[in-house]
Amino acid sequence: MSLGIVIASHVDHIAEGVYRLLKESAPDVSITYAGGTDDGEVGSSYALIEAAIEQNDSDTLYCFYDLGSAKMTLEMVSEMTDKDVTIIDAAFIEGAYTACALIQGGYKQTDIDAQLAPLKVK
Amino acid sequence: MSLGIVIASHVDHIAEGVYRLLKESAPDVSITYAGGTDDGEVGSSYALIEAAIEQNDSDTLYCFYDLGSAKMTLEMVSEMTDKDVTIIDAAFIEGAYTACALIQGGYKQTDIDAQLAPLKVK
Amino acid sequence: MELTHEQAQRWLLNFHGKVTDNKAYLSDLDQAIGDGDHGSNMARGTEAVKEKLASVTDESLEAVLKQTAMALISKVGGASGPLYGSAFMAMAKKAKETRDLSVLIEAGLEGIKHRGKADVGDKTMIDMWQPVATALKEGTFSQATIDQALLDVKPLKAKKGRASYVGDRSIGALDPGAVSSGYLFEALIEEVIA
Amino acid sequence: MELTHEQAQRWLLNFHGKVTDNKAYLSDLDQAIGDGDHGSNMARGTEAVKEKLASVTDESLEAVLKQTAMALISKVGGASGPLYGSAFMAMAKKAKETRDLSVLIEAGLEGIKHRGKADVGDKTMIDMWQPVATALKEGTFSQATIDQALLDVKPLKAKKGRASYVGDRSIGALDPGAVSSGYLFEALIEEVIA
Ligand SMILES: Nc1ncnc2c1ncn2[C@@H]1O[C@H](COP(=O)(O)OP(=O)(O)O)[C@@H](O)[C@H]1O
Ligand SMILES: Nc1ncnc2c1ncn2[C@@H]1O[C@H](COP(=O)(O)OP(=O)(O)O)[C@@H](O)[C@H]1O
Ligand SMILES: [Mg+2]
Ligand SMILES: [Mg+2]
Ligand SMILES: [Mg+2]
Ligand SMILES: [Mg+2]
Repeated sequence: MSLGIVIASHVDHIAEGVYRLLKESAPDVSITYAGGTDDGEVGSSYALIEAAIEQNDSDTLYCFYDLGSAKMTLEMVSEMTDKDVTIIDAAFIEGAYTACALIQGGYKQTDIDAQLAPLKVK
Repeated sequence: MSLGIVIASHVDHIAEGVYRLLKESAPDVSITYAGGTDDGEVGSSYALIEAAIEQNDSDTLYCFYDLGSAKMTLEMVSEMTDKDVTIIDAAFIEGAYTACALIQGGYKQTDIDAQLAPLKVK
Repeated sequence: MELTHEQAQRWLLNFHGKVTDNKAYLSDLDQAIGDGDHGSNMARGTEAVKEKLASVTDESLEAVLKQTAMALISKVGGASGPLYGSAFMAMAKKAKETRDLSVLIEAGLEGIKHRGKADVGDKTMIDMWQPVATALKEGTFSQATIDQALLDVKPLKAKKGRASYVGDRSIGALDPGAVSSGYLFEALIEEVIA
Repeated sequence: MELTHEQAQRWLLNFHGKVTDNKAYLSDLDQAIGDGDHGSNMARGTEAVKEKLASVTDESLEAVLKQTAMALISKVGGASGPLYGSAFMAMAKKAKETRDLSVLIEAGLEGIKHRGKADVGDKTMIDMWQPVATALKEGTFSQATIDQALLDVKPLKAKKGRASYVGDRSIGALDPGAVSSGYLFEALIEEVIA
């Protein structure tokens, strides 16, 4: 089972838009997303992020986030799930795009990690 | 006149969502955005980016983009405008957020450049 | 001093009251150095705590703290959600072994530090929790601890959270999370210590 | 050899025809190593070129090339918009001084290199424009130039554009922009050289 990607943003539209951007170049990659609070405001939702993680077809996930509090929520969910979750500190869109293109290209985790390393900004 | 910010994304929803995210923390900063093609597809639009640049209240602009072809379109618009445009290669959301928070905080270009430098990923 | 589950319930309901009464103030503090939502985040989160506690069936300290954690994690919506949530999760876990208030608060503080990877001096809620935890351990905790902590947080420059993005503008300002934590510990004084 | 504005118009309309006929193929090439839209981008862009040229009043080579540039810049929607647009803008500017085909194509190539900051070997449209420009200068340009360029682009690993993100998967694949540029130069052969 290849690596799946989870997108966690503070804003619903950003998460959905990033999903669309990624899917164009990675049609066969398992990508799920969560954005904003339960009420559609700017912020993070444990429930939405949990759903994105659980509903992703893959059991090994790389998770990308925009700002810090989304990371903390991702961490809390990752502590409660059985899935193998890695939270990536690379630039949100640039990192997610890179990872998706590489997974679509058949690359494995070690190559992807190498490509993500220079994109680490947080 | 303080620095203004222009957001140029491949996706309409991403640009609008990033605008919302930034405005929360930078209510007094002049921020305009453009996302997607003229038809609402994934890509870049010269017209939308030109409008974002011209309609920004500021004449000195820092422009953030997600992927390369948005940068080329920004460059073409910047060659045709009278405004003072700098295209920033920092991580798209992280860089834009940092710049906006600093402008809201009254910081000047040199401080902002210093904070953006470690976020350069493209 | 030992904490009972009834005291804990009253503590958290009192906290909800203070946060709700000061919602606009907390958001204003957050507008100055963040994104302006800490008040509404905490009002929403503590409202969920109040609802959960009204329906909780397990009358144990561990259950009260855990339900509080889950309500805050799921409803706050901002960084303070995972942070307060981790504090109460850690306290719930510690409550299996002991009811000692000082030990519990210390556990909560460690939960926040672990979750947010911040420390004393970074201008966060830790700059309220640490002095309170220390004072509780030393038997000197009082309103004066809280007042002093707020005075001491003002000159700090934020190193974590959204305030860390605004640079020197955080200097001289009160940190919203430290202020809401101040309400938490004032509520503790009113419902538990007094 | 000199380019007239009538030849330029026929050249670009022919290019529109080829791109439109091969739209799905161009997009398939782009699906393999990019985002799958090069065919629709170029069809849309050249459709706009066709419309603009039908209504252009200034019967000069410079105007034809400039209108082409503006249509491509405003309608393509992908990286190839600014790139082809910069090529034709550069050609339009050079057309103020000369009608020499070889000099114009060389100017277009420089426009692409300047805009995209890529070079020969990066597996882009430059790997079609460069051999064609060189052959025109040397007087050896023919269909064989185009065919050879496509063979030579296949083994390259992409260093620019979306294909550069897919790593080794670009090796052995045709670059969509090089292929659409191949159509541009086949159209040139049919309308100008022949
Ligand atoms: N990494 C962290 N560690 C400890 N406390 C933090 C951290 N990040 C933020 N905080 C606290 O959270 C408060 C902001 O909470 P809130 O406004 O609800 O979240 P957000 O910043 O996501 O909008 C800050 O005032 C600070 O006290
Ligand atoms: N920096 C660049 N320099 C030269 N050519 C480039 C560059 N980036 C992309 N290209 C060309 O553009 C083509 C892709 O065009 P297109 O699919 O329309 O744009 P996008 O990649 O934005 O979807 C590639 O096949 C390549 O030939
Ligand atoms: Mg806030
Ligand atoms: Mg917030
Ligand atoms: Mg494409
Ligand atoms: Mg595209």
